[in-house]
Amino acid sequence: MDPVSAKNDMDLRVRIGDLRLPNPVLTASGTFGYGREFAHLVDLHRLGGIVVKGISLEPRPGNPPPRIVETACGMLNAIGLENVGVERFVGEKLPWLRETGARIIVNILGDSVDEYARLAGRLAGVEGISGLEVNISCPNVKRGGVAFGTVPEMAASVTEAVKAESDVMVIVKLSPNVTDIVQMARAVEEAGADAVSLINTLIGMAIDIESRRPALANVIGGLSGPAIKPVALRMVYQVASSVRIPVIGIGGITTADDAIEFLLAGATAVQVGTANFYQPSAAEEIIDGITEYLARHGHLSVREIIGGLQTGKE
Amino acid sequence: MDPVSAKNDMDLRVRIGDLRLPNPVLTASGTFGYGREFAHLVDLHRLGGIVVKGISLEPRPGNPPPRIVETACGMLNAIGLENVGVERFVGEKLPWLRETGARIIVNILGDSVDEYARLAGRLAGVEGISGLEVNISCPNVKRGGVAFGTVPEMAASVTEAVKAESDVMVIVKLSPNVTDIVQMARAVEEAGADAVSLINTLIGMAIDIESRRPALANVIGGLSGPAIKPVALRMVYQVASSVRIPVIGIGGITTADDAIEFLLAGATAVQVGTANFYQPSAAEEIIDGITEYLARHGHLSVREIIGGLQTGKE
Amino acid sequence: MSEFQEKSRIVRIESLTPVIHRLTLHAPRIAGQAFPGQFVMVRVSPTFDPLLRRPLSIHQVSSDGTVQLLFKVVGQGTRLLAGMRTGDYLDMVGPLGRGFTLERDEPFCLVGGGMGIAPLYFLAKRLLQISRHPESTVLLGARTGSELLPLEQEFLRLGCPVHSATDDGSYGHHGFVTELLDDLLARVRRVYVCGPFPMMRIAAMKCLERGVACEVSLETHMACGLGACLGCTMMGGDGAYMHVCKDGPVFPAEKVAWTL
Amino acid sequence: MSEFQEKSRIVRIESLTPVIHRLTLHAPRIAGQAFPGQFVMVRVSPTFDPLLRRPLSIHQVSSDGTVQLLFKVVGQGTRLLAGMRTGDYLDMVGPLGRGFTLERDEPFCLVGGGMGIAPLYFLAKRLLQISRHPESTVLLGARTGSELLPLEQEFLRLGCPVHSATDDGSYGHHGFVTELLDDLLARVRRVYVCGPFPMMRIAAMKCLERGVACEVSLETHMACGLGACLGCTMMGGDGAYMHVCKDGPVFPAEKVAWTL
Ligand SMILES: Cc1cc2nc3c(=O)[nH]c(=O)nc-3n(C[C@H](O)[C@H](O)[C@H](O)COP(=O)(O)OP(=O)(O)OC[C@H]3O[C@@H](n4cnc5c(N)ncnc54)[C@H](O)[C@@H]3O)c2cc1C
Ligand SMILES: Cc1cc2nc3c(=O)[nH]c(=O)nc-3n(C[C@H](O)[C@H](O)[C@H](O)COP(=O)(O)OP(=O)(O)OC[C@H]3O[C@@H](n4cnc5c(N)ncnc54)[C@H](O)[C@@H]3O)c2cc1C
Ligand SMILES: Cc1cc2nc3c(=O)[nH]c(=O)nc-3n(C[C@H](O)[C@H](O)[C@H](O)COP(=O)(O)O)c2cc1C
Ligand SMILES: Cc1cc2nc3c(=O)[nH]c(=O)nc-3n(C[C@H](O)[C@H](O)[C@H](O)COP(=O)(O)O)c2cc1C
Ligand code: FES
Ligand code: FES
Repeated sequence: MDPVSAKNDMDLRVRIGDLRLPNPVLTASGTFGYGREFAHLVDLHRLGGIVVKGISLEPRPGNPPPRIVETACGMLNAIGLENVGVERFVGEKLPWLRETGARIIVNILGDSVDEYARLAGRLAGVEGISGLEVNISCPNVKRGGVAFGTVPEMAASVTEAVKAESDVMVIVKLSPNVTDIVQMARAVEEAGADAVSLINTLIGMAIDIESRRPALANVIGGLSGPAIKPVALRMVYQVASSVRIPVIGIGGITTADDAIEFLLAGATAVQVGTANFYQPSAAEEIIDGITEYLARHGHLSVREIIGGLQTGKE
Repeated sequence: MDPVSAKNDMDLRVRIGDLRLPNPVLTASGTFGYGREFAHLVDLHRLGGIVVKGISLEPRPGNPPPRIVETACGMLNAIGLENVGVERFVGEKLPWLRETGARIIVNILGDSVDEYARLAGRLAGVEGISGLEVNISCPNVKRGGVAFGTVPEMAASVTEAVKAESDVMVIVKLSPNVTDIVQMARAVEEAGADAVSLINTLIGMAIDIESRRPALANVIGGLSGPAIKPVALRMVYQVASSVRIPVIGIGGITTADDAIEFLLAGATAVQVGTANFYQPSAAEEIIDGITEYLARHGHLSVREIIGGLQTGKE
Repeated sequence: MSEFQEKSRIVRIESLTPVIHRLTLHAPRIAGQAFPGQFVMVRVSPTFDPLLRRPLSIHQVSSDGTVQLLFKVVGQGTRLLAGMRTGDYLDMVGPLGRGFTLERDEPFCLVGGGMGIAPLYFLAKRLLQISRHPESTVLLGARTGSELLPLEQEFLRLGCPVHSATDDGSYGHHGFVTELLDDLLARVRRVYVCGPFPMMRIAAMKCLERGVACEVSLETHMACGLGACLGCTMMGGDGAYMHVCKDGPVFPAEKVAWTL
Repeated sequence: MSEFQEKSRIVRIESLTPVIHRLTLHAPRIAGQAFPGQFVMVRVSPTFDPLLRRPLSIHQVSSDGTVQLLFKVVGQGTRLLAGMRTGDYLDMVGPLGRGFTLERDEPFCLVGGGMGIAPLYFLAKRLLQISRHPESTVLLGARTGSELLPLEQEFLRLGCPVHSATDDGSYGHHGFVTELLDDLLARVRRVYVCGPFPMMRIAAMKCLERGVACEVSLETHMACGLGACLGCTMMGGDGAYMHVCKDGPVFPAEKVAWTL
């Protein structure tokens, strides 16, 4: 087969649980709105999938401003999980997005195990939802505000509760702010997660030295962007080497080369986050770039390179 | 007092335990060699202090190359703690450095509590050493390679052992690769540390997608540089709000503005690390810049701004 | 109404002062859709530092497919922009946001302070196409005369009266530009304001008191400019958050929480 | 021997090919101390991306206080360097490392491949000052003729014989530059080699076999160039790590672990 037709015929399909995606490039929650915000700039249907902004049972106003600040090769955000709530999401946001034919994954968040369960229940049976992504970086209000994502047992109980209510594939999204990410991944795998995605943002901070105030009204925020890529890649590699469920890599991915690093490290798919802000064309360029790389290396399918890292320790 | 003389008279002195430093700007371990490497480029005596490359009981050859790789606004290193060993350090490296009049802090590392204790004992009474900095990011070989710096009890026992043998001020250097940095800081404070310094590098990874090999022979390495500053600042703020001993801020500090952020967050001093590589003049520029900032804001002493962050929550 | 990501060639660079520059870019798709008060998000570096795009108002568009940006160097992003050369390409996303309301045959007043003047030139041109009233006036304010003079000349060339004010009194009225507004409020029907927040507050208060319609263009830090990141919130007059990039940047004065 | 951090003004930029450029910088302190085989660490951006300095050999120094760098665009750092303008300032640290051994009145051979030619021009100039032997020869190799011709001209102007080889046969010998070495080994006493590792290995092996002194200049990734980061290690022939920036970059061929 000549290189050109190899490129056109390249098999980019991957499977996450029972969900089949046309390619492994998704957009990350909170960085792509409800899809429509990018409708003029991105061919939504071409994407492997769209993970929508995190949804809670009730609408949330979010944190006071300032909510974002730029850092070296990254940004901090403290949006405070502003969202329209599950009812308006299903009523107002989902129908438009469903029409595009995009594969939609709904990111959910709550303050208690019960809230997660009710969200999953509410979304069960709703047309056009291909999967749930459970954001466990949220504080558990009943356990003194400790994030679900930092205690294996808490993460496991959220996972079980969501799985019990949901009728679609369930991804659990891991927080990187832990000593042992593998332990967290194993806990949610045992609790029934169909896949894990990682990483969410690293907790960071910035100060305005003239006003002597935190740059974010919330004092601390989540660090994202190219700055965190090395940490994300390390965690994806560690987790992919330790669990049997698919791993979705997230963190600072801007180019096809970045995405390929995550695939080689063992990720079955990737999510493009902050890059959507500074390079709206990033996700589509990544799909093209992966195709080109695979063709150049004589592969017929993207699945041939997943986990293909050679450490000399195998 | 007019601004010019205010600048010349500015009181930059800080105290770390019983150690008095002329200013709060030190150079970080592993990024400034044994001092001599920078002798042509930096006035060593002007620095608040120099933390030398981590020293072990025996010389170590370090990891195979490649040992470093550049990342977005940062770098990964897996030097593997290459060092000349304590005897050659005392015999060959220390005498020259001592002559410069620099305040010397010796960074120590070991594979067991006993090794740390023996190092501290060996350095006790040696002329020209102003303090020890205990690198607890090293793996504990007796406990299956888990890093001392990730388990509070292990960190505490290293601290106690070093304190028992040492006759100088002891700083414990914390690893950021933990769920709860405050818990670690409290553990070493209770165990007798005179100060804590943070952060050491975040664990990261990079892959060469053409060779499909890790960019570092060691597979994983430590991420440093401006990329990690937001995480470092957040941890310093959290620790400084929670312990009574002085906190030394480290992580991505390149400019006086960076250093001032850490001071406002509660650090009594800062260490300049990776910046020494790309900007050898950084530490001296920071001393000048802090002086200028203090003068411009009408301060007489740097101590007036330490912990001066206004979060609106005090 | 559409939005584009367009690699735009710089065809002209003018330095009005050492720190105020104007770029003319060939961006036909953005130019073709732009409306006064809208902005673009500009990638200022091919590297990841600085990472985020910078929001800049559309200063002018031309039928030859060019877009002009007028900006002041205040930090690293604008410094990098100022170092660009003719022939370089800038990646811009736009036109973004909701612009000003254009009403036919209404006497209007434009009030611009500092770089807030940028969007007003585009606005003045379009307004003067649909509304020629002798009372319509442009008020320009700046720190000092040199920052103002070249711009004043261009507004004058559009054929409408211009009054200027400078903080240092080096040109025009010595004081705030808003002080020039009082006499005009009886004669105009709509005031368009862009500039520093305190200046816009004063102008808005005056208009609200006198019942004159007033629109202001707000600034906040933005990551996306597309309504996706939810980073650009400001408190609205009704106690709910507004997203400046999507709900604005132009707002009716009464929608803004001025007390903040 | 001293080292400096010197903000150096670019006084000339020459593009030998679309991807090979030569910068002439005013850096009197570095120029005053430089020795053939030494290098500088160059800051390529005022931002933090790319973060690290780039090591570049000193291609030439002049008594007017200028230093020349000859480089090829291979990644983002060198791309940024190639975009610099006359009058811009580059922050350089140097001169760094241990250079070549210069012996009086010895017939020598220089073997340069690709950008490995860069340090050899400085070396040739200094060697020819202390050693004029008719046998002394310069061998230059490159992928293709266009990358080589302008440099060959300059070596010729120094007044020594030059033989060239190209991978594509477009100029000079068609093949590896090291193939030109065999005939010379009987006549020269010392061979200086800089280029890709496999080429240096071949040259080194030939010299070691024939008992001709050989020095090679190694490349590794460097963070500091000062001996501080310990990042630039390579295995030495004796099984111990060497630090290329401080112990080298120039090493006697027998000190290198060629089998790696
Ligand atoms: C809708 C809109 C239109 C604008 N139009 C213009 C214009 O036409 N001409 C002009 O000179 N300026 C304009 N500004 C302000 C301009 O965006 C900032 O001056 C610029 O982003 C500063 O970038 P910097 O890297 O030089 O500064 P830095 O302070 O280094 O920037 C750091 C970060 O803060 C953000 N930031 C800093 N100042 C501002 C600000 N005032 N508003 C928003 N974000 C800021 C930057 O975008 C960046 O993310 C506009 C802002 C907005 C929101
Ligand atoms: C002592 C020494 C002297 C050199 N002299 C010259 C010279 O005169 N002319 C010339 O064109 N090149 C020279 N090189 C190689 C030059 O340093 C690299 O081509 C350059 O660093 C590539 O940077 P980049 O950002 O364009 O590439 P990238 O690949 O984007 O660089 C990424 C990182 O890898 C490092 N790197 C990449 N390639 C090399 C390499 N070959 N050697 C060392 N580090 C590398 C960079 O410094 C940077 O840290 C020399 C290298 C060394 C060690
Ligand atoms: C502005 C912003 C909002 C985000 N909101 C969410 C969210 O609602 N739910 C979630 O799980 N992750 C959220 N994230 C995290 C991202 O999905 C992603 O995990 C993280 O940013 C790291 O990827 P990146 O470096 O590619 O951005 C948000 C990130 C940003 C920058
Ligand atoms: C090349 C390199 C070597 C280092 N070696 C040591 C070491 O021996 N002991 C130690 O405690 N920290 C070591 N560190 C960590 C630094 O001292 C510092 O904590 C870290 O790099 C973060 O600061 P920075 O971002 O300013 O570099 C090393 C860092 C680098 C980059
Ligand atoms: S800037 Fe992103 S939502 Fe407004
Ligand atoms: S480059 Fe840092 S020790 Fe050689």
